[in-house]
Amino acid sequence: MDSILSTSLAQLAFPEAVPTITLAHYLFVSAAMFVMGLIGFMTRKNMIIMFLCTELMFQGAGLALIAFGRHHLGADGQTFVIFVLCVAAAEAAMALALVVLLFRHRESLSSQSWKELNG
Amino acid sequence: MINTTLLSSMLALAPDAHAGGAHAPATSEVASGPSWILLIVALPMVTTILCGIYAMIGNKSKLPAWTTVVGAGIAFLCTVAMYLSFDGTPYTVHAFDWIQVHFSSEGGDKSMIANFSFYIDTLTIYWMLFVTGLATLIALYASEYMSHDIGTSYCRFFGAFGLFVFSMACLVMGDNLLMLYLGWEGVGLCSYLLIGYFYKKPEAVAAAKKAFIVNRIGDLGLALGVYLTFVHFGSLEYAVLFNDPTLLGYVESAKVGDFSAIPAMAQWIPLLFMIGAFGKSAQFPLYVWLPDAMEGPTPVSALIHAATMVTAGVYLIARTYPMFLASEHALPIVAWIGTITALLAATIGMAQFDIKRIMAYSTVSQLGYMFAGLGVLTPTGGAYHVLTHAFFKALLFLCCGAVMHGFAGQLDLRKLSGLRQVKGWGIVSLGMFIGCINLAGVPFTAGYFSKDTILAEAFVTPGYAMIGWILLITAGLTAYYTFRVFFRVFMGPVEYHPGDELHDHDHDDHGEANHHDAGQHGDHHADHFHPHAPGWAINTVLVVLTVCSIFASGLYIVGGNKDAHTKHYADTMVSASTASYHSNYGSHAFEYYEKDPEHYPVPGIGPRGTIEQPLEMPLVGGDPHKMMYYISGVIGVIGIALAWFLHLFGRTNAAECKMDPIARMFGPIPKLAENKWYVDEIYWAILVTPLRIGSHILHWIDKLFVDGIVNVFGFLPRLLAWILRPSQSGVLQGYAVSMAGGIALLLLTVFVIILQGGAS
Amino acid sequence: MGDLYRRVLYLPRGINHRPGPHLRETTTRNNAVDSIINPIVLYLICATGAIGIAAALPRRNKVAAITGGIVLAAAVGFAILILGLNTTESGQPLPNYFFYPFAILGLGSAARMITHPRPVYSALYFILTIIASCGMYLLLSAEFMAFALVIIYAGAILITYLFVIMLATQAPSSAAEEFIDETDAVAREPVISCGIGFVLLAILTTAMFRGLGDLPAPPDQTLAQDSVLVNLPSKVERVLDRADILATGERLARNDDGTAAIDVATRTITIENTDLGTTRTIEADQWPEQLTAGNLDRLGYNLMHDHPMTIEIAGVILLMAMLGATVLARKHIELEDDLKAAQSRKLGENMKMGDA
Amino acid sequence: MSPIWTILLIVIPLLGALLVAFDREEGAYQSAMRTMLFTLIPGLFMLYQFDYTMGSEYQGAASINWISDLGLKLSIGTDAIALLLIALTVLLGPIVVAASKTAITEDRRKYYAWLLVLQSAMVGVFAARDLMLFYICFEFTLLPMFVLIRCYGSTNRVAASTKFFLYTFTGSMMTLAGLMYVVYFVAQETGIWTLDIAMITSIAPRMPLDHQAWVLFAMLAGFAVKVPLFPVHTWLPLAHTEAPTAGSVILAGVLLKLGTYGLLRFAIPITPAAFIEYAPFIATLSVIGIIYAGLICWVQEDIKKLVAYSSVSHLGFCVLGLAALNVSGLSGSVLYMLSHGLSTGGLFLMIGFMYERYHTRDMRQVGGLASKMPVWSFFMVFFAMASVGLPGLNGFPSEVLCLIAAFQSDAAWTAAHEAGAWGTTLGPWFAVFAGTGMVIAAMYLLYMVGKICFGAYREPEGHHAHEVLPTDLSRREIWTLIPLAVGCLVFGLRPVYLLDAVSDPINDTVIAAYENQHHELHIETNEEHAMTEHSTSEQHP
Repeated sequence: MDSILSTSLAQLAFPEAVPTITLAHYLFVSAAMFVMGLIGFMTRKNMIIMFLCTELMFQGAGLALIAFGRHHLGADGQTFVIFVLCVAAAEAAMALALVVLLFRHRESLSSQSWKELNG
Repeated sequence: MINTTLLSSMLALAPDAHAGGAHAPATSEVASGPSWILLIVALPMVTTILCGIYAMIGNKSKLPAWTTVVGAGIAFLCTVAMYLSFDGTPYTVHAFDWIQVHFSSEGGDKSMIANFSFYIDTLTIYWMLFVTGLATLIALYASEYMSHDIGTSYCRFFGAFGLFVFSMACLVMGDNLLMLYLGWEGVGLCSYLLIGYFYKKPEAVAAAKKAFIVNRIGDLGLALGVYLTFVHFGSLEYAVLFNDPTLLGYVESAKVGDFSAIPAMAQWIPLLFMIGAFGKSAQFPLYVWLPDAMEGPTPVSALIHAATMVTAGVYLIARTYPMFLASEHALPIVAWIGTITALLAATIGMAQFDIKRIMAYSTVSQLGYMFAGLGVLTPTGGAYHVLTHAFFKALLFLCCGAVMHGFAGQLDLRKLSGLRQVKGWGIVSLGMFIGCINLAGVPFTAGYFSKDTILAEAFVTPGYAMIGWILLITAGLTAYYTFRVFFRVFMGPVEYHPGDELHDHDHDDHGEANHHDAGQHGDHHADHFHPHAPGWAINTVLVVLTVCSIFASGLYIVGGNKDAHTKHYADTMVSASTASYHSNYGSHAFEYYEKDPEHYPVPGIGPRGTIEQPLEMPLVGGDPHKMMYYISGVIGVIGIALAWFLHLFGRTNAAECKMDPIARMFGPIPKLAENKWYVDEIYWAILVTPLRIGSHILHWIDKLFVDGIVNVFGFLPRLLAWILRPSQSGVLQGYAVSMAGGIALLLLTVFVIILQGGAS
Repeated sequence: MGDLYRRVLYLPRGINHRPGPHLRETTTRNNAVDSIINPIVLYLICATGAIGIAAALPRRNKVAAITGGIVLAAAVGFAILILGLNTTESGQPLPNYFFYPFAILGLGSAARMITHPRPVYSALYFILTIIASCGMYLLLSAEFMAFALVIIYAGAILITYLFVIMLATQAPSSAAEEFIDETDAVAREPVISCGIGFVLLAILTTAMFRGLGDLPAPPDQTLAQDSVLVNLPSKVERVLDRADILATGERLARNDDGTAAIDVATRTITIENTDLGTTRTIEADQWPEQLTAGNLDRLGYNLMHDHPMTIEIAGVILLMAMLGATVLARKHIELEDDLKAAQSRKLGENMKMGDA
Repeated sequence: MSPIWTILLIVIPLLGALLVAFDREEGAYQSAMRTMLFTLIPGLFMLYQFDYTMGSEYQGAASINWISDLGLKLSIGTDAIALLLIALTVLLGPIVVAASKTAITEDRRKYYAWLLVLQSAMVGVFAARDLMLFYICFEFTLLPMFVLIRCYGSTNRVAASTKFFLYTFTGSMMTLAGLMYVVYFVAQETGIWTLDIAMITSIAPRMPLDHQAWVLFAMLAGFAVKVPLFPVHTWLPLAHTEAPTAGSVILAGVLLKLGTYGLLRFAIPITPAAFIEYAPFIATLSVIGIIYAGLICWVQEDIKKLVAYSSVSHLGFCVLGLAALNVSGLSGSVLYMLSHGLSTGGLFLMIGFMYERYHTRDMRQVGGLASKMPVWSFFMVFFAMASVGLPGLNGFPSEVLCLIAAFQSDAAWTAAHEAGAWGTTLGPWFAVFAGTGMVIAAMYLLYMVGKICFGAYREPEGHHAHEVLPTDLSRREIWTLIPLAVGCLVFGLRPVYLLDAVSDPINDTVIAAYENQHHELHIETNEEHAMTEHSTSEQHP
């Protein structure tokens, strides 16, 4: 049972795999990245940076996918990261177009200036 | 013929249980009498309706007065016919069903019956005689007295007058306690309408309201008593009630003196009736309305507040006397309250200057005497005093009325003097004189005899000697203040000043009493002001009443019935009815016992005494009755002499007299007495203002709390909405934060549960 | 009451979606997790990290931002220390020198990206994060993805971001300089967001750590990789050619379903001679060195074999994005007059500034 | 008696309402008056036709199937009590229309239409023989009243109408809940869903005591608000002061009686054991109400609010009679419902006539009207005396019966006097305190009469004579008052007519209440408990 945890996820080929980095490490990092993206999205007022933080979240997710791919030695993880990339790109395009549009209206990038839809 | 019939009725009815009388069971049907008796009640109602119609068609003549006089007159004649044709056995006359509830409970068919029917027995006749008699006379008197207000007010007056006679008839002749209560409230209403006759005067309206409300408090006591009697004895009709074996059993055990057998509820009934009686007959706690009732026209004061209505309380106690006997504390309280009222009213009467107010307080005082009479176990004495008092007090009031009528509303005895010498006022002075000697209790007058019986009985019944002495003192005071009025107003130098038009009716049609000089204090003879001498109607009524007062004393001598052991007319009439009580303390108790041992209770045994108690309470060494003749006579004469010396001897003008320096010598007491011992103010402070403040507080509570809570419930939804509104702020990141927060919270709870679940 | 929660929340017994009452077992596995990092310490790290970021987020007084950064650095360092200590306990030396730098670089620059008041620097830090994660991809032997990420992500997407930032945050005049900084100087509700972030992080990490135990055991490392060769006959032939194993006229034998006739387990290959119709097998010892399925092979095979549909959808997404972007950007915005005036004035100044 | 009359009574006002609504504005009053008189005819005919010997059977009964499988059918029919209350409603109808001829000037059609709808709703309530029709009409009376107060009231009519509507509505919601539980229980017991009152009242008493208590309180919530019992009465003064004259007369005359009628028709038969158990509680509420409202009347300046609080105090007597739950109590309260309708209806008419002339209800501004308006003052004194409960007028017999009932329902009395007799355990003290209500009534009514009728003449400044109406009462106004005055006098002198008419249904209600109460307690004795438990469990499917 314990062997699963300790099997290392080092790279197969050169350089020589370092046995002790387990799946958990990568998951922690990806979770941390995801959460930082979330915090960034919630706290930063500049719209572009907000979208940038969503990109960071994508990044976190991608890392987790790759880690699991590596753990199961399947290539699915990586294909998904490709799709993540593709979606991120699409999202970036759309988002930035929108930001430009909004910027033209209000002369500022702050998300605070758009609050007509309130009760 | 009368005596024999009375005797047979006496035996048949006398509630001597020990005689094992063959009384019919509790639901005995009393014979039903001739239906023309209903005329006595119907006629006054007819006159009221006629007066209503006159008012509608706008009658401007004295017609309403004549209809009322005729109606009352016929009613009086019917009463006399009823009296003459009365054969001793009480009977009922049924008009129509009124309130009947039949509840078929498991315990057989029970029902509450209160019909419009009339119960005629000697007590009813005795009472109705002087009620209808006086009503006719006073209606005649009022026809002239109220002549200033010809028109709708005139009709309104006589309409209310007729309604009053109708209610009094219902009260006295009603065959059940609810009819009595109907009459009771009816007379209360009529006194409200008549006191408030001059409705433009705010004092009159206030006095009327006060009279009705104080009466209403008394009525509450009576009503609760009536309901309790029904609930306790199962019926309200006299015929059934006073032959109820349970009640007779109570009376018997009361006579022997053990009150433990009588349940508390039965003992409560007379106490409640007493409250009603005090309210209506203006006794100590509830007498405050009578003096204010003088705001009404004088005929009203004479009829209602002197002769008839105020005696309703005495009638109630007399009618339900067995119940009073059955209660341990009822009669002593009645006696003591009567005495206190007599003394209190006498003291206030001495210090008043308005002659009508003095007469009002003297009525309260004399009523105190009657209640004392009832209290000291002599219903006959009380009833006889009611009769005599009705005549001479009505006479006194009417004389005062005549004075007021003639002198444009002047009633202050400091502004009137020597009316005897004024032309046209001879009859009024004579009437006043006769009334005063009766009231003062000068020997051999009717008042003297009736007051004497009460005083004697007070000394005969053990434990009431103190009452006797107080009543004696009050007799003296009565004599003093009566003749104080007489000597100040009718004797002495002739001097008079017109009143300030107490009548609100304008005087322009009467040339002779002109206004402009009213304020002036004219010289000895205000030559341009001629007193308006009373007309023929007033004089005839005064003459008739004087004659009656004089011959009323005759009733003390004549009318006795040897076999029925009744000494005089009143005795026969009262003791033949439910109100009889053969005092086995009375001076005659022993005689009766010797003559007819199995018929009369063993003397000496009574509610408050034992065999050892000596029969005769020696008063100053002799039989109380005989001694009382002399003592009360002497007291009366002393009172008169004192009044003569202080108020007539050497008096030069109307205003001052010898009494004034002496009054100052007494210090504050006369001032206090003049202000009626501030009883009104005390009532107002203790009862009315706190109740009013209480009501304001209740209203405030009702508005704030009870209503407030409801409004709060109404407000809650809006409050909730107000709280939740800011959450929709429109800022994108706000929503992001709340979403993430929601997820975090959700995960946290799920995680804790799993953890907890896992750990447990 | 417990089961009511459970029923209401429709939660399976354990997070790992394994039906059946495994409650007892999870507790045992729980302490297995501790071997990597003690949960309390983990929470502590996350907490200090959260506080650090909260302080470091753009705010008025710079000093607080700096101290925030320091705290953050301390937290990351502390994490590394713990991870390192744990592993040293189990006897191996501090392993894999490459994972930690990448991790630290990645997280640090991600943190710095969030906390930096100026948007341009945030974007640049983000590029640094991308590079760090590519490093990690390499460690996870996803070489293609690493480079794809650098090229597409850092190269294309972030450049567009920078482009837009540059466009939007031009300071029309020096006076407006501060104004632009202003909008982004102060973070919005830092404390609440970081609190939420911390809670999420703590839960995600603990949940993941607890869940790890239930993962199916990874197949044998070597075998799993090469098994894909069976499906890539043309590649095998090319390698054999290059390794001069195939004589003339010989080619790789195909099974009847078209797959390569090799057996990875026993490392034997069957070759058939088309002219002579004879077949011969090559033993394990002759298995050429280069005949292994690299990352690219497996990725390509997987992409084409397992996810044909997804590729189509990805294509459609990208098309739509392109269409959307053009439509949005092209539409001429009827600005109110005064806005239009301000816009033209600003362009004018830029022109001047540019020229000067 | 054929059911056509009852149907006519409900349908004619509705048709009339339609007619009036689409008639021309001027003719509104005439057509409304014609419809009201038309409804009077079947009413009087039913009174004449009704066979009083079997007063407690439903006569003029009919039922229409609505949703048969749910057991919903609208069935109508009246017994003696309901008939008398219908007669009162039908009598008040024309009076109210006549009284509002000059009071309402603009958009009369809407006013009279809603008045007619209210009339038919009220008759519907009394004539309903099943819960559904009862509840529909009970709720439907709210709407017209709401409109009347809302559009034709005086100053702050909006607040008053909303509070009136919501207050009563929430109360009746709870009643609906209670009744539905009872229907459910009956369905459990007998397996058939029915809303027929007779069926329900025969089975409902089997409910155990605590269920009955809950149902009773639910019903109390709805009916107590309508009766205005003490704590929930605050809507009445507000509604009355703001309602137009006609609205006030109908509200006081009939709508308040819905509450007491509900208690009599539903609370006592359906939950007898609980009613007997909580009768002292209800009685205390009513006695507090009597004294509390009485004292508040005494300090009011606004006459209408004074009379409104006085009806709270008077209806306290009525509920006290119900709480005593013996024959005299119930007959007293039925008599009270009828007499209160007449006397307080009269009082509100008087206030309305005065308001039309002086446009103020403040006692301080107007007074001494006897000199200017003698006929008005005569009627005012007459109706004041009727509501004070002067013997000879209609207030007295009902008050006597209610107070005697309170005395009679004393355990000591029942034990001493009637072996099997029953009574809730009120004591003599309830009657004594309620009795003080008579004194307080005298105080505040005479205070009002003294201020308004007698004393020096006062009028609000800027008062000018009414263009149309004479200073004293016009012929039309007198004709609206005469039937009420005659009614007061006749019921005062001859209450026997009413008492005999209602004696049958009341005896049946009282006996049924105690039979069921004993029956229910009988079950409770433990050795049978097992047996009944066993038997009831079989019945459940």
